[in-house]
Amino acid sequence: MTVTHDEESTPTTTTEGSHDELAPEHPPTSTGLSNEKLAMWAFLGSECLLFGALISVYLLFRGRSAPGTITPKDVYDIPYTSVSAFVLLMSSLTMVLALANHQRGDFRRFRVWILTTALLGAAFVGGQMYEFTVFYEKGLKLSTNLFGSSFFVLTGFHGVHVFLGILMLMSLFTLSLKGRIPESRSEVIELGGLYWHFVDIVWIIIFTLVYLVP
Amino acid sequence: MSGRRHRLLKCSGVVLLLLFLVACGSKKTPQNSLSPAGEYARTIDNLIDPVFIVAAVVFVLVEGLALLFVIRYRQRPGPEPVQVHGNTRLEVGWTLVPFLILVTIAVPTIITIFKLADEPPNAVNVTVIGHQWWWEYRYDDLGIVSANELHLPVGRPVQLKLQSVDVIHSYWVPRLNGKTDVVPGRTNHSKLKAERPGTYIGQCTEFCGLSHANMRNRAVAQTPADFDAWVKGQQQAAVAPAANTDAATGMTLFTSKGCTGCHTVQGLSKGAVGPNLTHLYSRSTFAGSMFDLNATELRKWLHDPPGVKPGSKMPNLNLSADEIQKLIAYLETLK
Amino acid sequence: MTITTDPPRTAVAPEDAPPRLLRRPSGYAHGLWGWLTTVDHKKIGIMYGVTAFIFFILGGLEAMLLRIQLGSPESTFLSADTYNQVFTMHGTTMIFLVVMPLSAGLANYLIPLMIGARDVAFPRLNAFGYWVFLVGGLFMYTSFIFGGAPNGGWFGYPPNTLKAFSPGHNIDYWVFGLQILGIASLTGAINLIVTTLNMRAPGMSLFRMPIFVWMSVIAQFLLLFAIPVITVALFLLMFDRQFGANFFNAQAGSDPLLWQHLFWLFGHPEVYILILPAMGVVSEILPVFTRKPLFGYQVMVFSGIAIAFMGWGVWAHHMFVSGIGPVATSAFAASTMLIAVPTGVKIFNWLATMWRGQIRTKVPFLFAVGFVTMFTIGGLSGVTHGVVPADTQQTDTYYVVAHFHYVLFGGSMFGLFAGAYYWYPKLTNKLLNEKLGKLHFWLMLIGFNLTFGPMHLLGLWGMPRRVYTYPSGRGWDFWNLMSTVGSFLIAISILVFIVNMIKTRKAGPAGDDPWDARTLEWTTSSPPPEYNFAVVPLVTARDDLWHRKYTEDEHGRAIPRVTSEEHDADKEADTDDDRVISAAATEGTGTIDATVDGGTDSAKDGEVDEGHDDEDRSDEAVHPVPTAHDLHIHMPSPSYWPLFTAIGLAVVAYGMIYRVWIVAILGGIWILTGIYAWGMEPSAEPEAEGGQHVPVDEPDQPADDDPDAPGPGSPELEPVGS
Amino acid sequence: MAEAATEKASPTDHTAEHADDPSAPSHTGHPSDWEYIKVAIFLAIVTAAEVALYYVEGLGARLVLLILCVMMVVKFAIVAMWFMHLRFDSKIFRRFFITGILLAFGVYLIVLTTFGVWSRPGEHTPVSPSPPTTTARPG
Ligand code: HEA
Ligand code: HEA
Ligand code: HEC
Ligand code: CUA
Ligand SMILES: [Cu+2]
Repeated sequence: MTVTHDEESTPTTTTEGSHDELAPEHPPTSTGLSNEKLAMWAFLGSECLLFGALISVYLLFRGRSAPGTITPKDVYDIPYTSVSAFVLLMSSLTMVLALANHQRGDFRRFRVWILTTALLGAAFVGGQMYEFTVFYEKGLKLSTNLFGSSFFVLTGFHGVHVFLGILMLMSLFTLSLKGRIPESRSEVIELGGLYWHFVDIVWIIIFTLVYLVP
Repeated sequence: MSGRRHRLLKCSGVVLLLLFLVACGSKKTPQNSLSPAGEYARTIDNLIDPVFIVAAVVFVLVEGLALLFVIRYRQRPGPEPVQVHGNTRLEVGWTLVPFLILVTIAVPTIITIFKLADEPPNAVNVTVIGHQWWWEYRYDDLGIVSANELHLPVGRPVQLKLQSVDVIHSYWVPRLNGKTDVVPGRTNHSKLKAERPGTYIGQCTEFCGLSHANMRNRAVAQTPADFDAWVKGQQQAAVAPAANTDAATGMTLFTSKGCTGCHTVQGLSKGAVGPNLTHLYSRSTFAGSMFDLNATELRKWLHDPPGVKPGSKMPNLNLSADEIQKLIAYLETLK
Repeated sequence: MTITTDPPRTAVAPEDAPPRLLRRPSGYAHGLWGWLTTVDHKKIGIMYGVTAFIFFILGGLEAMLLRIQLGSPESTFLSADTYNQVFTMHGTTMIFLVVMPLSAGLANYLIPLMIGARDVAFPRLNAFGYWVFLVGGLFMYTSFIFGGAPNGGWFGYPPNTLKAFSPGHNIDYWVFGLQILGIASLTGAINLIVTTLNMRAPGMSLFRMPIFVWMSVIAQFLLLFAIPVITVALFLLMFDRQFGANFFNAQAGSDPLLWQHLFWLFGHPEVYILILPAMGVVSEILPVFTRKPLFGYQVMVFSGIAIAFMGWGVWAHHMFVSGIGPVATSAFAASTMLIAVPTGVKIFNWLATMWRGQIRTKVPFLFAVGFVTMFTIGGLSGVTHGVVPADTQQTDTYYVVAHFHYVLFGGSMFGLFAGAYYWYPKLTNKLLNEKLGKLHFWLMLIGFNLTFGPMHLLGLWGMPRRVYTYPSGRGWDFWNLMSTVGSFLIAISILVFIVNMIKTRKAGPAGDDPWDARTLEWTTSSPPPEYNFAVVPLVTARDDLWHRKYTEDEHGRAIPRVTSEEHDADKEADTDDDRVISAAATEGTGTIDATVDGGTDSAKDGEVDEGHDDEDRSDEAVHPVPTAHDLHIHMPSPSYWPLFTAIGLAVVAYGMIYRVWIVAILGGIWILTGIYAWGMEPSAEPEAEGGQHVPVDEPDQPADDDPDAPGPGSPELEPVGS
Repeated sequence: MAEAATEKASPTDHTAEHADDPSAPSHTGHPSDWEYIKVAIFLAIVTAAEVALYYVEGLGARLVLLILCVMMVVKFAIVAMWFMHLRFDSKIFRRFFITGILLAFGVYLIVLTTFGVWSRPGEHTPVSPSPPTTTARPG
């Protein structure tokens, strides 16, 4: 619950202005925060419990697979995954650069960066698909053992999130091409960015806990 | 104030009486968890009663006040009420008091939890295996395999290893101890102890499919002597019936009809899908203690098991009345 | 929220407007389409309520089947399989399709009215939430037609619910149905949270919000964090059933307890999700009918928050006998008992609210007191559950069934019925008949206790739950019969309620404030206009309406503010329209500056308050109610897309269940189409297209300098948002 | 009684919840691109270190685990605070997110503990139900 402190509250003197002046920086809401951004953060908070559960399931099943079946050691290719992890990490940088450029009205750079972000994301998903097929050929299926089930479901869920993120970035890109996201609406970009960074954060955890932990 | 205390006492008295009623009459209520017949159940019972009394007091207090206020302060001539917005002292009070009450409940609770958790010395070890929808018992160190009716010597604890071959069940003999789930993939533990000889009934309490309601069990407490006798009996192999009797034909049918594929009759077959029948007639009930063990019930059973016990994993083998007759004759020899 | 008098903004330039697949209903559509496309939180709230009540009848009829079967030993009224389907659907229906949506409906209808808003933060997302709920519910019930309803119990423990033991599609319907309902709850939660935080009228600080708003929004926070947990659990089960994964397969080395942890990690917060709104309702009603403020408002708020937090630390009390070990059980026993403390505080504060009141024993009050008394019983049995050794005897017996019916029916349902009687006049401008109401109450109270009281005994006497039959000679026969009789009394009482609603259609107008109530929803007309308030209220106190009507004398007794006849005039609701409207207009223009600045604070200083106080205190008396158009209030336009998109979910689910992947994929495309079209259509059509005005701060509204900017409903947000 | 005063007090009380101070709007005070890049470089280095650690022999499993987790948390925090602007943005956002994280961490930690995954990390041997499919043992 968000009960906070008086000193933060708006001085009663500010903004005797008309709406145009105060849009969109401080939406005229009780908190001065935009509904969309609040909603996005609420959603991300909720997502924490989603991925938390999936990761815990994976950890719970570590080493519980029926003896003699495939283990992580048999299939993981750390250098390969490290590269894709790095790619996703950098996509966060390009994303934030895209936003920064949009906020200062440099739409050309914005498009360059957001396209790069989408491409990096696509590279990551592609890499993951390749990884899946390799694992599959090595005999690891969803039904093989606990490792197979928990690994594919966890990373698959994350992959789907990245994929949705890419759709999102692409539509932002096209909208911007049509000149439909002026500087004043850069919050839309920010929201997309928040989601994208969150997906990246999740991968930071997965990469460590799922791939690297001995 | 004193008036209220008076009423309070009276009511809690009433509630105690009710408790007594609840506890009494294990004749009429053979599965009554409040009429313990063994150490562990008694331990639990001794914990429940005071808790119920505390609950009763709170109950009387709250309901009493509610009634009192609704009646006492019904709309009446006179000015609007004083606008009371709260009273910190009171509120702190009725935060702390319940807290303290609960602490006094929690402490004995936790002590009892651990008391009931530790393993009893020189116990009879039994592995209880849950099946849809019957119980299998294995006295591993006695080499006995039985079903549905657990035999135990009076005064001696029985340590139960609980396992399941299919879904989650829950093993319960209310008058001897609380229940424990029987979870596939894990081994849970429980224990029983009976004070007096007798048959104590229970049933599976975790929803386990179609015949969950028909998955019952009994604990037969015997004097040590009787128990030893029972053990001796169970350890014998089955004696083949004399030639060219109905029983003998029944025995051949027992093989030809494939009963052997699922049932163990020691010395004859090693089936493991169904209950071990070697000493079927040493039991008083069958099919998850659903039916009394006698020719008529068996006839109905063999005619169409899933018909009389929904979903039963024993298929209908389309036996003719005559075959059934013979089979029963054979089964009756399995003492 | 404000009135704006400036000319309509420029329309979406046609060329870059996306193609319209359907012509958008214009204005405040009426009739069937009006309902199908509405984004009005009040209409949506009503739809929630009606739908949930119908499901209540269904769930209740299922319950009657259960009771008839159990009325006598060895009964053959229902087959084992039917019985299992019926009790599973009964539980699932009552929890997910009755109490949750009833609470959601009340919250939808009331929160904006109570915080002085004109709509929720995301009107279309709101509509979407309702349609998804409806689709999910209907989807689950179609299983009865397509070969068998879910039969694994309302918490569907695997392995029993795995394909190996439940080969049919029954469980699949349950899995996908709950998954769909989860989406509805999540969108609803986000929407209501944002609404409560962001859409409050000037002066409506958090600690002036009515308790109902508090409790509802706390419940929404619980949903926000609990839904993803069951989502995961259901996904794992789906992967096991559909794609042969091993999450709950003991043979593969898994542990079935995983499901129990995940389910109850959701399940226990869930039960507080079910009770907190009802607690809020009771906290609203008791003060009105005792004519005293709620005793210890702050404490009520914080105890609500405390319950919500503790609710996350007790889930394993549903697993006391599943073998999690003495240490864990002890810890959870302690946390479980602790929860009684904040709940107790609420009970005692309610009692203290009644203390020395001038109690009007009207029907809403009766049901509220019914809540307090019955819930206490359920709570106490809950505490006895917390005593682990005792619970090893009680769990999975009828004692548990008694416990949760006392909290769910005696608690949630009594509370919600109280709310129904209390707010009915606000929804319909008609008062429900008191005599029939009292009959309903007493029948239900007696029937309820006769039905569920004996279950305590039955449980302690060893009767397990979820048994389709029981042998006689266990001492259970008599009390089971009594319980069955009781359930019929309940059914009759519900019939009385239905009759009451039918009879009431001819009743005269109730007026805007029939109970002489305390909160903002009673300041507007009954039923409220689509825009809720002609003038966004300027809140100066908790229980603002009460303080407009009453003040306290030196002894702290309430005394009317306005002269008595003026007061009556208000209640009879007849004042000169023009005067009020013009007043409203001026007021409105006045309020703009006050409200649109980032914080709502500037409006909150003494003299604005005075000025406001004497001015149109009677704006609730405006009849006939002017339309939004008359007052130049922009409201969001109706939309087909929420309904359209929601239907897609069912398509996907059917495709998945019957493994017709193409259908599933088409469903996915269907959904994406809906979301895209939804995103491309502005939340509010500019007037030019016959649409409506949008309040300047209506969240979905494109910023002034860029009419084309996608709203929050734009494709890049929706996949996330829902 | 105490509350009687506060309840009808002048509107400027009880405005506590207006957490966000619009005078510090979310878009101002953001780092420059260069700072972002520096952050990214740091993140890259940490990642590299993580991977390197994976190949290091000799350290105890627990120690490696510890270091890895620390680095993970650091990366997590940095992305959240800089790229997601939590550092500069409203408290409310932070609260939403942190509530989610702590709640998830707390409850799932307890779940894993009740399963005893810490006892023998890695090689947990599931109890195989001694299914009586193995023929019943005769005496
Ligand atoms: C509205 C929903 C609701 C609510 C509010 C509660 C409230 C509580 N529940 Fe209940 N519960 C359910 C719904 C609910 N429950 C359901 C549906 C199930 C069964 C699920 C299934 O198996 O199908 C269940 C099952 C359930 C169990 C598992 C039983 C079992 O399966 O073995 C337990 C165990 O501890 C429990 C405990 C509690 C406790 C301690 C509270 C506490 O919150 C109650 C607190 C309230 C009071 C205690 C009364 C008022 C307090 C005072 C007057 C102060 C003084 C009191 C004292 C000093 C004791 N509940
Ligand atoms: C809010 C939740 C809620 C509510 C209100 C109810 C209401 C009722 N429940 Fe409910 N019940 C549950 C939640 C609820 N239940 C849950 C969660 C379970 C566990 C399921 C499981 O184990 O998985 C359960 C299980 C359960 C069982 C145990 C089944 C078993 O374990 O084998 C029983 C048995 O008696 C029962 C009975 C009843 C009865 C008689 C009512 C009555 O109060 C119902 C009264 C209502 C009506 C009767 C309305 C119908 C109206 C009419 C009939 C009027 C006529 C109208 C027309 C004909 C148009 N319920
Ligand atoms: C496909 C396996 C199968 C076959 C073949 C089979 N049974 Fe069974 N039998 C079972 C199972 C499983 C049960 C337990 C059913 C229950 O209690 O729900 C059972 C139970 C019984 C019981 C009750 C035992 C007890 O103590 O509960 C008897 C008696 C019995 N079977 C006799 C027979 C006879 C005689 C035949 C052959 C004509 C036979 N069975 C063939 C599987 C089988
Ligand atoms: Cu076995 Cu229920
Ligand atoms: Cu619970």
